[in-house]
Amino acid sequence: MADITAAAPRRRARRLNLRLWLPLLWLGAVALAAIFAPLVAPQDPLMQDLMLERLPPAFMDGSEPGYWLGTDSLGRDVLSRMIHGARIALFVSLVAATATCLFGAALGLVAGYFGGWWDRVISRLVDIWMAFPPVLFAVLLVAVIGTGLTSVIAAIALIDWTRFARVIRAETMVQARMDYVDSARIGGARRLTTLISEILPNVLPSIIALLMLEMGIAVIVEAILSFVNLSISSDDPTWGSMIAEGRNAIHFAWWVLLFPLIALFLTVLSFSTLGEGLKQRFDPVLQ
Amino acid sequence: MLQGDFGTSITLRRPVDELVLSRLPATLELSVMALAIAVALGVAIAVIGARRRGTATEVGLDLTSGAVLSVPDFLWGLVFVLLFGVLWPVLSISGRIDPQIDVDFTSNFYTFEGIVRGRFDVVQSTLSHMLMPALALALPLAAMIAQLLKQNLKEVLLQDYTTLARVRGFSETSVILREALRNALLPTLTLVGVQFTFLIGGTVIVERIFSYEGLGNMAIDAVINRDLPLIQGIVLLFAALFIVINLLVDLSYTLLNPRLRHG
Amino acid sequence: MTGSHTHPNTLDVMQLGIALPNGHRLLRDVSLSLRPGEVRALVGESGAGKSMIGKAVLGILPQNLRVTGGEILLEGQHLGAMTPWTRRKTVAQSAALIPQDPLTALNPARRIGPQITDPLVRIHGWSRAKARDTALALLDRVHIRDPKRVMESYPHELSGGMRQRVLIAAAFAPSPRLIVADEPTTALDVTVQKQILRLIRELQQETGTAVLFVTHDMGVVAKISQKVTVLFAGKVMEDAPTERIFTDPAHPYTRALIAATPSYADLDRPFSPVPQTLIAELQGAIARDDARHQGAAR
Amino acid sequence: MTSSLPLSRRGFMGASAALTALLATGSSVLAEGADSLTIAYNLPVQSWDPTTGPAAVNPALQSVYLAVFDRYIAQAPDLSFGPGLLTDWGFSEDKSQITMTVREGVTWHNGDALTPEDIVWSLARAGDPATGNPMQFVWGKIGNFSVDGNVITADVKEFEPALFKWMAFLTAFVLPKAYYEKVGAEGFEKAPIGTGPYMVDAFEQGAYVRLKAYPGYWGEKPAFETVTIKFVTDAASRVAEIESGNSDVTSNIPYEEYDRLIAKDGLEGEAVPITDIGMIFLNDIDVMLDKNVRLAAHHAIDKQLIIDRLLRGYGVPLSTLEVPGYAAYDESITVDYDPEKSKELLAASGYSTDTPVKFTIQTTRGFKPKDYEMIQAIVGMWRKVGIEAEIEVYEIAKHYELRAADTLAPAAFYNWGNSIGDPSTSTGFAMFGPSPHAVWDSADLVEKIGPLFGEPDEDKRIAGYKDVSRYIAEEGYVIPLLQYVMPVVFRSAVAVTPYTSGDLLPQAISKA
Repeated sequence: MADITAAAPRRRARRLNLRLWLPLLWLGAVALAAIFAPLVAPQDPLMQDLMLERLPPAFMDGSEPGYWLGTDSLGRDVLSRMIHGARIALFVSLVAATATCLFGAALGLVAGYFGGWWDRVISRLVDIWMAFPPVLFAVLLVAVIGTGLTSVIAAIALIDWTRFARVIRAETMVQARMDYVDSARIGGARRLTTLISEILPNVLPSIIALLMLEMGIAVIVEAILSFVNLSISSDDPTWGSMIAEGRNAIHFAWWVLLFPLIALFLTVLSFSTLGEGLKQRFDPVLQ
Repeated sequence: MLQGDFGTSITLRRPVDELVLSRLPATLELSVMALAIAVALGVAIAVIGARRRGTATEVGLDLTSGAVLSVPDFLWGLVFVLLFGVLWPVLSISGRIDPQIDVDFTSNFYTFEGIVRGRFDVVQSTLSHMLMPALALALPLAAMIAQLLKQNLKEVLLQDYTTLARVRGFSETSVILREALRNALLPTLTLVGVQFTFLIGGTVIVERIFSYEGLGNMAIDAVINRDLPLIQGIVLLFAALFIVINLLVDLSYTLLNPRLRHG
Repeated sequence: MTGSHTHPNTLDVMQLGIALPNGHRLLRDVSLSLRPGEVRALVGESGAGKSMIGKAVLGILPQNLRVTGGEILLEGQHLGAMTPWTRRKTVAQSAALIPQDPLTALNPARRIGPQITDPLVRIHGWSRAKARDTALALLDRVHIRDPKRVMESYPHELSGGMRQRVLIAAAFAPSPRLIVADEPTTALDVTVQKQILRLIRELQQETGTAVLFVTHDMGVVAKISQKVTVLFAGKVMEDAPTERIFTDPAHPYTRALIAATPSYADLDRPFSPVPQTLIAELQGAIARDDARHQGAAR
Repeated sequence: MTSSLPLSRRGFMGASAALTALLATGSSVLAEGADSLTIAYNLPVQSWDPTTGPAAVNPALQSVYLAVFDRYIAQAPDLSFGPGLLTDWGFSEDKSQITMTVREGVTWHNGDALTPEDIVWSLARAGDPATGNPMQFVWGKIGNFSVDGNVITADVKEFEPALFKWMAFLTAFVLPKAYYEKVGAEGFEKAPIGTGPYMVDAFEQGAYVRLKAYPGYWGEKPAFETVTIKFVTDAASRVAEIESGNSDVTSNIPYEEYDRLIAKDGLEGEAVPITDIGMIFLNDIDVMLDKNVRLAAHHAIDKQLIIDRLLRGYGVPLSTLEVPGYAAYDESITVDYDPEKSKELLAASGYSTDTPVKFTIQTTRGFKPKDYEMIQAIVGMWRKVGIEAEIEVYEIAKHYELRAADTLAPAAFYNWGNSIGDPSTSTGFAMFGPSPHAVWDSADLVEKIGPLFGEPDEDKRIAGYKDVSRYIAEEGYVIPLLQYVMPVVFRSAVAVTPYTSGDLLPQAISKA
């Protein structure tokens, strides 16, 4: 019977690779664009030239060289703005997701490992807090601390930590019962070091998987907020604000709306596929 | 504020509690319709995915729901306005009901009260106005339900009682619908509960695009106009709403799960 | 074996072969048949492919397995030649399954009653009343106290033994001509096992239903079956009436199998597991046979 | 959801197909009702009291108020004045008193008759600081009214030459005394009544207001029996409304869309310059105190390019707050586009493109066509000369609030409506420190403009305003940009009379 199990995973592994490499490829490109934005962007994203407004993309006639994806109603190059937009999208997703992860995972670990009073308080907090959607919280947060990236990041972190806490708490509980933890504890290790050295490495894979999903959500929330111009000051290009501006020019400059839309879609899709892929690989249940 | 006096809105010059409660029914109706669409769509896709498991259809459905998941609800709103509003103008684009219709209802629940009073012109108008925003809200949730429910279905379909049902002559589809679905729905229910509150959060933006006068739309105006008393009222109402929804989900979980119900 | 008498055999399995997608063969040209009302035991160590035969007959083979050859006749009808729809209906009309693990064979979210009556009404076209009465009578026949309450309750409210009784009642309800019992007692504790075995034998004799009894326990074979088919690694080693198997086993594997079974009657009789040498020898024979078979097939 | 789910797949598919069919039939028939009209309007009515609160001074809402209420004096499409609820009015010889004759036979929407008491009560209420009328400083200039039959006389506490022009402008509405005192402010908000051509039939806050023609209207009966004004704040949705036939009339949409829509058959358009001026208020705080920065900012803006490129050519560039056709317009005052001069001025104050001067500019978004894009273009032009401006978006109501509290950013985009064409209500109010509408409060302007308010000699007054305009241009106290053209799109079955005041009056829309 042994050889039955060997055959199946090899086939599945190849398919999984595809679902892993494509997103990594796209996210890599976005990351490079974000990091080297000033070098990579063909034009200055803010420079306006009303003489060159609403140029079609290169593959259509009437286009100008150097403006690959055309220009918007103020003559700004769409491609350069998307590249700089990537910078903000990645910045928000990295910072927000990491903050959420640290905050949530820490609480999750503590609740899972120490249990008792800690667990009850944190779980109760998770239940209540779980219910508040980040978009709405961000909109209301803006009323309090004003527009700007801080409110976007704060909103995501203050809401979505529950997702991490819940998963990590469950995983920690499972790990904590494993005998290797007891043996470490018997060996006189203090509780905290046991937590860090023993449990964390095992819980790390699913933290990373969740981190990916969280980044996708952060990008979406930022796009929504800048669409309703509650995100950063509305002159620096973000995908959301480009989509909002493009919307009014949909009938005669559709590319202003379409290309950032595709960039946003592919980025979020990559994050979620990567997250799902990793989750499946590390999730004990689906093994 | 503690004695229930929420003050008056600066911009709209009317008591906040009256304003907020008058707008709540619109958002609730929209969210309930979106939830209904999401569940119907999600379950249908999951059942088809399970029925055709292992075939290209299943892979196709997986890819589409993955793609649908990564498009935020407000972008769906934009797409629908173009599709059904302009190119093929069949649905109403803005507002909640056709102003021509005389609606002197006691509550603001136009659709529900319309059904109760048999006023089908009202119901038809509100549904026609709500369909696009509701669909925009429902698609991401439907994709989530489809993915999770199909996963649960496939696991349940390995159980002995489904095999027994096949021996007894039931077709694969009726095995899925009659035996597997209810067992797979339970774990999916908790996801729906949490996501439903996220869906209501989504109304903030979708109502804005469709100029649908619900709570979300008013929240954005309140925020942009720094109308603090109104914002306060909205936050409290949303918070109360989410706690109630969580309660309902927990309640329905015990109700639907025979093991818990019968102790 | 396949005489064409006026009333044909309940079940005829001829040179049945089953393999994995990568070609590894699980069943090799298995043939057996059941006369109406006959109880045949299918015995072998776990992994010999014995429950595969039952599943093949009932059409519930796991999706990734392939039938590589052979025929299955249910009351003279070729199942292979039928469309999946007609095959399912035919099997449902004339056969039934008693599953191994009662804990997972009942739908936890539905009451017991409908799980018995639904198939009778929806597939066999019975009236609701007739289905309900039959179910109640059968529950009573399988010694379940207060059948009405059991009909209303959920599976988690019953013990393992009671659930197996419910499943037996459900199997006999549509008065099938053939019942496949797939190790029905293995998941139960010893005391309950004997009661269940006696119950199946009584119901079998009363209804004259043919039973294909899959087990790895020679003790069970002795108590319940009239004929035995001994299986090793998907190949039939020996096929004979039960008394002869115990008194004069022809095949060395059968002898080893009997020796490896603790006998309830004579508890102090020493028993020794099947010797490894014998297993290796048999596997060698099968491998040679496969090679020749593959050579011939190409 | 859990008991046996009998819904077979076929049943489910059938149900959803029927549902969509049911919905589909509904909408196309809506807007064609014979004598009903649907207008997609860009701003929701926030309050039904046209005399108090921020909404009262919002030019865009005047059209809705003019449908339901009447002003003391009416204004024709070409800005000329005519009898409203007053049939005759005038100053006494020595300008110490005013007399007003009240129109007879006018009834409120609830049937009560209009009485001189209503006029007196409305004027007194408007003059009383407690009611919060933003124009209280005008109405406070007249007092102790006396009624004789239908003639009202009142004392002039302080001479206001444009008083009667004011009676045809913001907050100059007459409210029903008896009814208002009976139902109170909140009652009036819920069920407002006026003497105008239309009654409020149904009002859904933030969504729509449905107006019904008032049978007992004193003036000419309007063409449409019911008019529905839908509040659609989103410009793209307004375009979709008219294009899909859900609405018959809409306005304030992007000019590109205006060109595209009127090219379609079945849709017509009007684009007439109106008394709406796009301008940038400068606030006398931090960097704006430096004259070089102000003038540099003004010279750096290529107004004609903005009009051609952003507004498809629909617009008139301006150098002062007066518009061609206004009494005090002087075409000789010009502030031309000269980026080099801007750089020199900035250099004089130590700024350059590398070390730019920094300040925030506030603007609305989607309230006026391309308002936000214009500011983005201007910020772009400023960046080229060495000015780094950060854009902050706010709603128009927020602008009023900040302006009243004098907490606007150093620069704030605004469109100034001045439908009575008098310099006092444009340059005067916009630049006179004490006025709640002004942002720049420097003393020199107060001395120059103050006396003009009370100047009895009309020619001297107009000449005075022309000098002030020149002085403001030289000091760069404000950056006028352009005169708007209001695009109105409507179905061919309808005819719209455009008002230079920028009002879109339901009663001014007839069948083609």
